[in-house]
Amino acid sequence: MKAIALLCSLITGAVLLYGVQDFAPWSDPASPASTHVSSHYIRNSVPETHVPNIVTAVLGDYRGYDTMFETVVIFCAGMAVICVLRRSKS
Amino acid sequence: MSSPTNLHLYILAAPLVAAFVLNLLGRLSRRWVMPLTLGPLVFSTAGSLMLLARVLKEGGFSYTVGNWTPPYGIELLVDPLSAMMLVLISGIALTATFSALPWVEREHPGSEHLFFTLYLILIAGLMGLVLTADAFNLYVLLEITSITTYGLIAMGKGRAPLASFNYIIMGSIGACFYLLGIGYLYILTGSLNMADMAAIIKTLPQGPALATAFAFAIVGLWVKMAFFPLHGWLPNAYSLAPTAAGLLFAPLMTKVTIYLMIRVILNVFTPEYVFYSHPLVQSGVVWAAAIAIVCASSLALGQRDLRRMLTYILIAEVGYMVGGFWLANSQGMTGAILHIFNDAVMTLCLFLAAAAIASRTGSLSFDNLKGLYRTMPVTMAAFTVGAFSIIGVPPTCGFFSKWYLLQGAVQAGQWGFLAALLFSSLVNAIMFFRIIELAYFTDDGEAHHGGHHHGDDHHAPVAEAPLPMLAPLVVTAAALLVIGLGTGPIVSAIRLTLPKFL
Amino acid sequence: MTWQVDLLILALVLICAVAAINARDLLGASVIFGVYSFLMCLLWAEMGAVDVAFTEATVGAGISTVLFIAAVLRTSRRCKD
Amino acid sequence: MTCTPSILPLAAVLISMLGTIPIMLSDRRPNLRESWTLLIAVGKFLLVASMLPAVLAGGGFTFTLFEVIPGVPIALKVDPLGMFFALVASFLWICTSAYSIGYMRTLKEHAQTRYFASFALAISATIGVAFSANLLTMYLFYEVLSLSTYPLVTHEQNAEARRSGRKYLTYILGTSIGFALPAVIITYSVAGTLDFTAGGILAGKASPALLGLILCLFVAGFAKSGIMPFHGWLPAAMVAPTPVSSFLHGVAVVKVGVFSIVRVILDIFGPDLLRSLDYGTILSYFVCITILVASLVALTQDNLKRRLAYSTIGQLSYIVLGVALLTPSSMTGGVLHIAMHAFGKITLFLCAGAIYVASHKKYISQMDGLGRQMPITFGAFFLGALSIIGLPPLGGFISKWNLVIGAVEADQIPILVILLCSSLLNAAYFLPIIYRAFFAQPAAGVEPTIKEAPIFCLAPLCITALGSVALFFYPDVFLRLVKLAILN
Amino acid sequence: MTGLTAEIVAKYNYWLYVILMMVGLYAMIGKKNLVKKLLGMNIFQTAIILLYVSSGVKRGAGIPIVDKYKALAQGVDPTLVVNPLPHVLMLTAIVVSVSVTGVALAVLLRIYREYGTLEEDEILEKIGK
Amino acid sequence: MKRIQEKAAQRAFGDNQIIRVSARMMVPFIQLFGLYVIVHGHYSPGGGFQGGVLLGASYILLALAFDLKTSLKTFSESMNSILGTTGALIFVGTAVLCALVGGLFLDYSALEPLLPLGPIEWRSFGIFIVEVGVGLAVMSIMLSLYWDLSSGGELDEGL
Repeated sequence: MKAIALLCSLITGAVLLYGVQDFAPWSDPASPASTHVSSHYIRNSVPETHVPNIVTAVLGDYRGYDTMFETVVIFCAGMAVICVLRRSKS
Repeated sequence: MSSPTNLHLYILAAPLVAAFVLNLLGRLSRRWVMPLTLGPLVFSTAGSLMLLARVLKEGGFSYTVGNWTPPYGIELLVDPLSAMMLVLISGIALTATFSALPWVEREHPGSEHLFFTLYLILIAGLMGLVLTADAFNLYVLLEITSITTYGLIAMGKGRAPLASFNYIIMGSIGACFYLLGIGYLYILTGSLNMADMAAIIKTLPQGPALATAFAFAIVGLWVKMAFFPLHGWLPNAYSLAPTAAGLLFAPLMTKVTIYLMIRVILNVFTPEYVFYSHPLVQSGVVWAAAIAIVCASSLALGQRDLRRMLTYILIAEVGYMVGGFWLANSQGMTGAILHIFNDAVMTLCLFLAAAAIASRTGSLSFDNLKGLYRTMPVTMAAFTVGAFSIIGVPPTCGFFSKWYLLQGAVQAGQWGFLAALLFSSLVNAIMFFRIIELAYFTDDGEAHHGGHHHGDDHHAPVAEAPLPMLAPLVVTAAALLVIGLGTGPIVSAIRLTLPKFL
Repeated sequence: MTWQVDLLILALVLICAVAAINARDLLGASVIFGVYSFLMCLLWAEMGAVDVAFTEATVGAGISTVLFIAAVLRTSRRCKD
Repeated sequence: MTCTPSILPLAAVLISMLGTIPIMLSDRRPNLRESWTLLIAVGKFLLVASMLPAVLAGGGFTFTLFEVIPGVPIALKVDPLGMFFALVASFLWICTSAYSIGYMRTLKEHAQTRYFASFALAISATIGVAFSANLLTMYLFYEVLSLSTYPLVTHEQNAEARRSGRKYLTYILGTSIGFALPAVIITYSVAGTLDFTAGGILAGKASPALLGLILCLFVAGFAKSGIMPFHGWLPAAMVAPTPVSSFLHGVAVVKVGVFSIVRVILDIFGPDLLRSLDYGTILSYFVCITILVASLVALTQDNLKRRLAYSTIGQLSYIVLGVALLTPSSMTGGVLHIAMHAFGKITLFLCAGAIYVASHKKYISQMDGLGRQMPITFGAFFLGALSIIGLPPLGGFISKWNLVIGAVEADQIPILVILLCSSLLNAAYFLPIIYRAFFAQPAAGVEPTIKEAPIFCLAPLCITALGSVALFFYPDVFLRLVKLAILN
Repeated sequence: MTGLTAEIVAKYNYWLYVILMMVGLYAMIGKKNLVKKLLGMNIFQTAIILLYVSSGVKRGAGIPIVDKYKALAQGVDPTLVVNPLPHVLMLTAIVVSVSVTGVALAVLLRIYREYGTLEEDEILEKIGK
Repeated sequence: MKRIQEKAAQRAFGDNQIIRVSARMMVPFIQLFGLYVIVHGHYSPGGGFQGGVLLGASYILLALAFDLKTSLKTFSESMNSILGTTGALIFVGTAVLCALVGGLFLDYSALEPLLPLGPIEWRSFGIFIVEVGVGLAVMSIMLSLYWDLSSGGELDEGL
């Protein structure tokens, strides 16, 4: 088992590193991740939502649908724990 | 493109809101459980049928949540395929719920409302998965369905918690892999919207990062759908889960994940990249699917318990769909998508039948199935229809999807996959006829040993499953035939969403 | 922040991760995991992800660790590997 | 041929399928149930016969249900070939139904409702195969037939019946899924359609090698035709009650297999294509092996039903042989043999059943002198045997005569020799039975109390035996149908 | 060699994340103790968070909280603020991770209640007999 | 070393006057900070989620310092569950409400007809409402997670 686990993680790591070589260097302001959508958020979130904390603006509004389901995830977890652990009252 | 409507989100929100309300009111009285479970599902089913009619008439549309233009906001895509999936999910959930209600009452007295809270959220999560056109949103919804599933499975008895734990570990690995894949894509493209990503990917050179992203996203989904070598968690999890929960998981979970794989391939990575620039990978996956089908079918053959056998068949069917889709031609893809629908309905039929049998015999091991035809004729008849569908006997719907898959295999020249499909049909025939033989042609017990001539006047008392379990079963069995004969319109709707160049 | 501190945190993160999964005592492992989360949170704060750092501090180092400890105390601290 | 859309073919197919419902519902009332069975049988025959004049006049009927796959609807079409087969099958069903009633009641069989319902379903599927307008529809009914006959084979519910049922399914389902389905799919991929078209749809669409592969898959896939090496199910299926053996394994099931092959040869490949590739000759030599081997094996069987089964295997190959030779006479002979053999063989099986009902004897070696106690039964047996051997004045002569002429036309003298040898072998395995029954001394201990079987059993077998005779003198209708089918 | 070193230095965050990921994955698959598996899972998830957060870093940029009035008046220069999108995503991911952990721990308690141990091999032994 | 352990065992775990007093003193401040984090999420790091966790943590601290029963007295289980559900319902309800009043799902500016604030201010306000919902849900669920895990679902003594 240990050998398999080691092998799995080594392969996964190798593949991931293989992919990394394509990336823009770390902390490059011109990398695609930092330019395409995100600069739109940085430029427009304050004018469009009047929220200075850009993260909150994106979290609550631009990607509010995600956040809604995030709340549902938490709720699910709570319910699941109750379901799993509490014995029925009968 | 028709003008957007909010209907699809009402369809999704109905079970979600009902889940919360049920959690509030259910603790007060058990009376609330049934209306609050069935009500929203009826609403969703009706709504999704309306939506499908509308989409087929006016074409699909894209919906921007929060009125933010994509790729800045989250986009939802309502096209014929997703509308059909909505119909499938809500319809199956509704049908399964009729049978689930008495089961939950029996297995989890006192915590029905908790069970159905999770159950409804799971349904909402599945619907959300079908609609979303945002790669990260997909991850969140995937986790919703997973967490509810973990919880529901762990509610089972005996070894169920252990099965659930294994599923948590495997499921997390799957979800994390998917998230890694999306992370790589995000770093490459800077976007999370599927269509936007696809547009940017087209302009990118095909480097290692893209390949890694693709590999991780797809492998992650494979883990979630239990594609053969990664299937270890599924048989225990689904066969030990509470019966009511199994009724929902088995038909829907793997199928929705396959739908997601199709979405990710068609809408994010594009078939040009996935299939045509890497023919070796493409045929490799088809071969892997063929091996998966053969292995899973063989494993199923070794089971001595009806529900466990069905779970292995489920894994084999995953191989059908993955392989069929990766055949990368119009017929194969049509077959794979058609099989999503057909397999969901036939799995539901078989699991409903298994549940009905279990409600009378208590156990589903083969020894208990002897002579069941005498006591449960309707159940066994429906079971037989479902079995024929899995085997692929015309005119049940299973035949027609297999037809398309086989045809895709012929066109692609994938003889191994063709052979695997035929092999699996034969193995299914052996398995199911073993059961049919037990149920119809073996007398239970010693009374009629030698099996001869107890005349027409002798009848064991008929002891059918209660009506709430029987009615959905009969409806599903009938649906198998109706869907089979209605394959034509379904296929033409599926063809609307396939890429044009196929 | 200077790169020396950066490197120190990185090294500590790695050490904590390895220590957490190798500790023989599960309670110890949980606590080390808390430390690990806290170091991660430092790392993120340094990268400008203040919200993530805040969340990690409350959740990773706080709630997650408490939940782990609660579960370990309810079950057993023993661990064979 | 002009086809008019009509619901008649659908009605002819569905009447017995829907008939299963009243049969099942009248589970507790045998009289009502059996009246239903007879009523449906007669109704079905009348429906089929009502379409006969139009078909003889060169017309036809079609009915399209659903388009399930682009260009391939589930559709029915009545053409001379289908009409020919449907007429034979639906007429013989009436006889068998009546016979079944007598047989089942006398032996007090269990699960009779299941039996009659499966029977009705099977005949439905048989007519469906006859009236199919395309390969998909035919495959559909073919499979329905396989599954609906399974309960009949396993009817006895004992270990042997279950084993035979398993064998039956393995052969039938295994070949149809493993060979016929891929063949259908490859055909569709190659030709883009599956409609039965006179002259075939495959001409010029694929390489000779692929065509050969498709032909092999089809011949192997329709294992109901009993061509060796896929014949093993037929002797095994003889554990079924005798009406089942007689009708299904003398007429419906096996003839469906042969009919499917004939259909494929005539309407999918087309005689011209096969002639140009010379695959017909290869196929005819291949089935010759079955003819000879089956006849030889039949000689060694002591169980009467098993001997009949092997005889059936041999006779079925005559039909395929005739069609595979591809000359007009041989094809006429082959197709006619469907009817001639059906009448002859059903008589033989019904006699075997009547003997079992009356005396509980299964083995030929036990039948010494039995003919004197059951003269009618054995008289009918004699007629049936003569028909199968191919002697005048019985129907079998006409078809065999045509076959022989066809072999000469095709310049295949070896096949001519084989045909003659085989006829001698047929005589060799049938005539001793007759001899034993009438002329051998009864063994000691045979109860002299054995009487003829009940009238319900006896009447049908007389009718079919006389039918064999009548077919010799009045083969007009069938001949015209066959001519129409082949000339198309 | 220098090329590799340069590559490592230029992307050392990514290297670290891969190593952490490997540690986590190894623990998830290879460890027999169920709590260890969960710890591995958490480490795996933090590794992913590290990947995302790293992707959002910009040289010389500030935190994603801006002066509202200044922003309204003059706008914001995107190069001066780190990329907020990965942060948002990772907030969600953290929530998901803690939820999964919670459920997993609950299941763990059930398993302990049933078998009295948290070692996988011992549990399998108990099931076997 | 051994003696210290024995002494520790004699004193029940966590049964310490200093801890109790300081915990009780800290709880209000933590709660205040939690509320601040929720409300001030627009202007500083934090928001519903982090604030909710802090609020939950304050009760967890209480439960750790005393025992579970004591903390359940101050904040009952059903109350907690209702709060959590309400929190989630606030979010989903707001989303559905936006659609019901004629806008798109989660489009806060569509709520304009309810209260004339201006579409952009409504967006800001909508985020706030939603954050409160998140905060409530997270607080209650975190608390419930802790309760259940530390008592094995019995909700009795706890750790």
